[in-house]
Amino acid sequence: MKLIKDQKNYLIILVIGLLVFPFIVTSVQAEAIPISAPSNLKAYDKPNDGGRNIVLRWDLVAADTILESGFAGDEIYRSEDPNGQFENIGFALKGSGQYEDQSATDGKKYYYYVKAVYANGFAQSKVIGPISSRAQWFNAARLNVLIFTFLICFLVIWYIERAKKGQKLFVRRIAGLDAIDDAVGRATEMGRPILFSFGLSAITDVVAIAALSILGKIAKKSAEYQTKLLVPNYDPIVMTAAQETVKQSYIEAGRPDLYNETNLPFLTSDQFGYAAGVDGIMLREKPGAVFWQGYFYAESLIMSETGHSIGAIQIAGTTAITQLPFFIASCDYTLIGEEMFAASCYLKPEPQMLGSLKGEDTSKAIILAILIIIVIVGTLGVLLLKPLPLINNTFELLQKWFTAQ
Amino acid sequence: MRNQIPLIIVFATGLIIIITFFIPHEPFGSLEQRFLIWYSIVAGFTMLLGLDSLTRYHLVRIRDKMSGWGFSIVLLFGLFLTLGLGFYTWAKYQSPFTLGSPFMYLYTYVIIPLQATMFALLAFFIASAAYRAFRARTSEATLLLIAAVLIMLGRVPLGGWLEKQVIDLLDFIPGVHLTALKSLSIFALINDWIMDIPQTAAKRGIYIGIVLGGIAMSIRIILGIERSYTSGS
Amino acid sequence: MIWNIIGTWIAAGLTIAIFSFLYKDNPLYKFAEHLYVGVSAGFGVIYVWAFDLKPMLIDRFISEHGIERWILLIPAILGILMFSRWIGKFGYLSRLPISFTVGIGAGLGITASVQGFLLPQIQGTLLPLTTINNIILVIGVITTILYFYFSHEFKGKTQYILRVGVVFIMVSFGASFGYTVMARISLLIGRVFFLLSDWLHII
Amino acid sequence: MKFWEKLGELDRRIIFTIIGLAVIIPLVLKITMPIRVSETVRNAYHSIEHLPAGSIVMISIDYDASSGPELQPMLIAVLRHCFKKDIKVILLGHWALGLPLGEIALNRVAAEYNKKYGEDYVNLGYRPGYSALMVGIGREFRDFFAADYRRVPIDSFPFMRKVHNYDQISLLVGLEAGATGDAWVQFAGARFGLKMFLGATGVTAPDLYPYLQAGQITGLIAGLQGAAEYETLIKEAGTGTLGMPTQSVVHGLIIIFIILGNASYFVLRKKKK
Repeated sequence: MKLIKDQKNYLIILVIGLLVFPFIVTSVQAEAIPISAPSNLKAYDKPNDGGRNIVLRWDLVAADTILESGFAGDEIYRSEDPNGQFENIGFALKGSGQYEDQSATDGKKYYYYVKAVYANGFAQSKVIGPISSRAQWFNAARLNVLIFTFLICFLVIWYIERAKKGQKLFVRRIAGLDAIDDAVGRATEMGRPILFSFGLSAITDVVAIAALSILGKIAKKSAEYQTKLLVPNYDPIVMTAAQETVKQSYIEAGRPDLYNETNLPFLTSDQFGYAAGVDGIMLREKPGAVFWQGYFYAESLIMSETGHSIGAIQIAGTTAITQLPFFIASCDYTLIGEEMFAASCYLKPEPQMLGSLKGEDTSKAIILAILIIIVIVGTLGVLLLKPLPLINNTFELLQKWFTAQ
Repeated sequence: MRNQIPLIIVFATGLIIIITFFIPHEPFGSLEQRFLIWYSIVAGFTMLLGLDSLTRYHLVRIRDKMSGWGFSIVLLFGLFLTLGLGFYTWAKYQSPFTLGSPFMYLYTYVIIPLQATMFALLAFFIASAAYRAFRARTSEATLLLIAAVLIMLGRVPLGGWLEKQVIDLLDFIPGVHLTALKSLSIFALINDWIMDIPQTAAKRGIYIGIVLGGIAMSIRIILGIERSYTSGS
Repeated sequence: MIWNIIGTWIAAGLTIAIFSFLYKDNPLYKFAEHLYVGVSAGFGVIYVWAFDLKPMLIDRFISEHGIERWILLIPAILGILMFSRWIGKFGYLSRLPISFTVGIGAGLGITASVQGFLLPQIQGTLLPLTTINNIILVIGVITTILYFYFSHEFKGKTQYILRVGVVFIMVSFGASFGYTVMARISLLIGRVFFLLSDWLHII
Repeated sequence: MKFWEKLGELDRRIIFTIIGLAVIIPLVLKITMPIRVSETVRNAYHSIEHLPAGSIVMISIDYDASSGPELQPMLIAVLRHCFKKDIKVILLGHWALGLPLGEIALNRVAAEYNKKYGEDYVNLGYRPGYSALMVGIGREFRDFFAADYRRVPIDSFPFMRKVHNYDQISLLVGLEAGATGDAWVQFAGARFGLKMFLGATGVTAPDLYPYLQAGQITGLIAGLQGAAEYETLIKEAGTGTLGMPTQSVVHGLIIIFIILGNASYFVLRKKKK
């Protein structure tokens, strides 16, 4: 009997204990973190903006840096009169320590304070002010962007003007150009036709223009060797341009009689349908040389596989980065990206393209010079950190200058 | 005049967008925002234009009974079915995009399978090209294929599995204890290194070139030297 | 419920129709492909209408007042001018909205490329050459840029620079190759998973 | 030598059949494989893991069904992670045909965690012209998204009332199948300092590594394997984890194909000489 009574008492104590325990724990926890006000509050006009913004920054209170401390965040209060009524304008999440007031009126004077919100109380900072927002005429943080933009624009325009005036500008010969000649020659030797495809290029793709001048060269060679040239098309406008180019080349080669428009047909304007169509032509005509020049998507894989299986020499060229790996793996020679533009400038220098190419090249030279110089400074800076900390400081300064914002 | 006005518009809008990037002060700051909103609206009309030329193209095919004109009917049927269900759902459910509506039914059971399967075809084509066309004919292609194989091994659990098999096999040889190597995951480390260092370096170099090309192109457009965007109209 | 089952069968049928291209180009595939083009075009129109023209133009025109309201007519007119290309004599007017969008695109592109790509990428390459990885990274970037530098003939010993550049480019293309293969297989897994689980309930 | 010639002429339909079987069999057998988590995914995971409850994460659906199998598992994993941590989610998208995929995933995951529309998450929808939009909402969301996906004004949702621009967004998660990822970095990241990590298809991911090294993005989830790694980190196995054994088998097969194909090529070339 006594035992049962004891057990009952024991149970009551246990239940009460369990109920009270959380309160003890939480009160101990709350006591462990003192309620303090945010300190070191600073307010300033947000730089480099169109006005209406004031930035507030303060040091986090101790409870803010502890997880699960029951600290909620900070409330922001604003007034136009330091002694008047302050209005709650916003809330900063735990751990942020800053707030951007985006509702200020330019020129108006404001006063602020920040109130830390604890689980069991508040503490507010000192009032600061007056502070007002204003708009800036130049975004000084973007000076570096301005310098680079101006430099590149200037170089491109300058070289285009020079090229327009007919000045000779050097472009190196791309190895792929020899490969083109060889391929045309090989097809002729084997007595097989040549196939050329623009892929899915539209006339608005710059790469289509470059491909056209490469087609011009191939057409001229094929006219000289009297080898049949097939150009199946995906885009009707590109087709018209291709027909013009080929006709012109045949005239230049003195063989306008060989030109036959049915060799440059329109196939279809759907991706895999085009691939299947080109595959069919390749299996029927068995071309000895195949040129993939222009913009390609996933169909490149299907077409170049068939080209390989019929034993043709394949030469690809595209700016489509995602397709380049597959072309390199399945073709005999591939013009990679800008190499196509260089090749086309080498073959047929058009002022715009040539000037742009030179402008880009000079920009690259400048970027390379910057890279090399600063990397050397940086390396020296780390190596000579002890005796000459100045070098490392210079490096860090230079590096920081490139921060874009 | 007719040819001048578009060039003036391109020049003015392009230049204003560049200037507002550097000048936050009014009126430039809000002018940029205004232009961007307009751009969004005009871009919407551009998409409708695509619909217009698509229907015209296929109507002509049907009218002239060109080869495959039956498929043009299929295409137009799909188009008008979608439009019909779309506006019907919109009227009935307040928004065409309510899950469980007829319009979303079409999305789930027609668009998703068609779109996803189109690109799933490529897995087969890659496999067949791997067997029949990807050849190490030049030193460049060899390097490319080796890197590709290392990535294909290291990026998925295959590399780790292969390592484990090799180590287990070698463990039978007395005196050789390689169990410590098991946790190394060599293929995965090779994969990470290739991606982080040489791959990143080359992509950066390539893209610096591409970005410069893009800037040059934009300059030519703004200055009216490059006009190919007006062709086709 | 019955509708979902029918839907799954339609989806499975279309999936198989597309896969039939693997055997050869056939009418079933062509049917699915044309259906896809039509349906997705229709979908695009509903999208543009529901997410763009209605909320950004029409709703706003109703809710705005004063000058703000009439200013909205500018993009509306520009947009409508797009369709003038079909009216022979006024076809040239469609160039005006195109010019506007092209101008904005070009303007945004220039500063974004410099601020968002060139500067941070140059900054990311400014590394002290104190670790092997830093050295490889810097050499890789420099030689790759030089590979695409066409204003100088690389003869004699300097042509090795191009050789080094090509090594980096090929390794990076190899990586892209591997990742692309991975991506395509994932898509196939997704489709096969659909067929096996949603349709056939095998897994 | 006949063997090599025969091997070289193998019909592609045989190869197609082999690949088909290589995908089906491991899926049916439900093989599992351990997933190793890479640093880039771990960094992405930590960008969310370290956010306090109540922060806002914006997720951009920049893909459609054609890359859904790769990116949808990522979306589901990231949503689970956010909802687990009581983080609020804003969804939007730049690919017209992809947005319903976002809505489907949201509905599914929100139900798992008892999250309510308008209180814990919103879906803003789509506007055409992504670069203009990315710059524009950096100034004011309402100029472009006055209302959400279902045309409800965004000011009717309590947590959206204080969201005006990127300053109120703690993190952007872009799920990318194309060039929109670059645009997020160049327009939102560089201009407005918006912190972000990207999830990308295998095709796009390698091109995003330069951003990773330069610190322009905090992490990168690449392809289905990346999704599997994220699933491993949040301890919720999904289709990513499920697909990896199959992926491994097919990778192995393709590697064998490349080796066999090249072997026959070199043998035949030697013979010719």
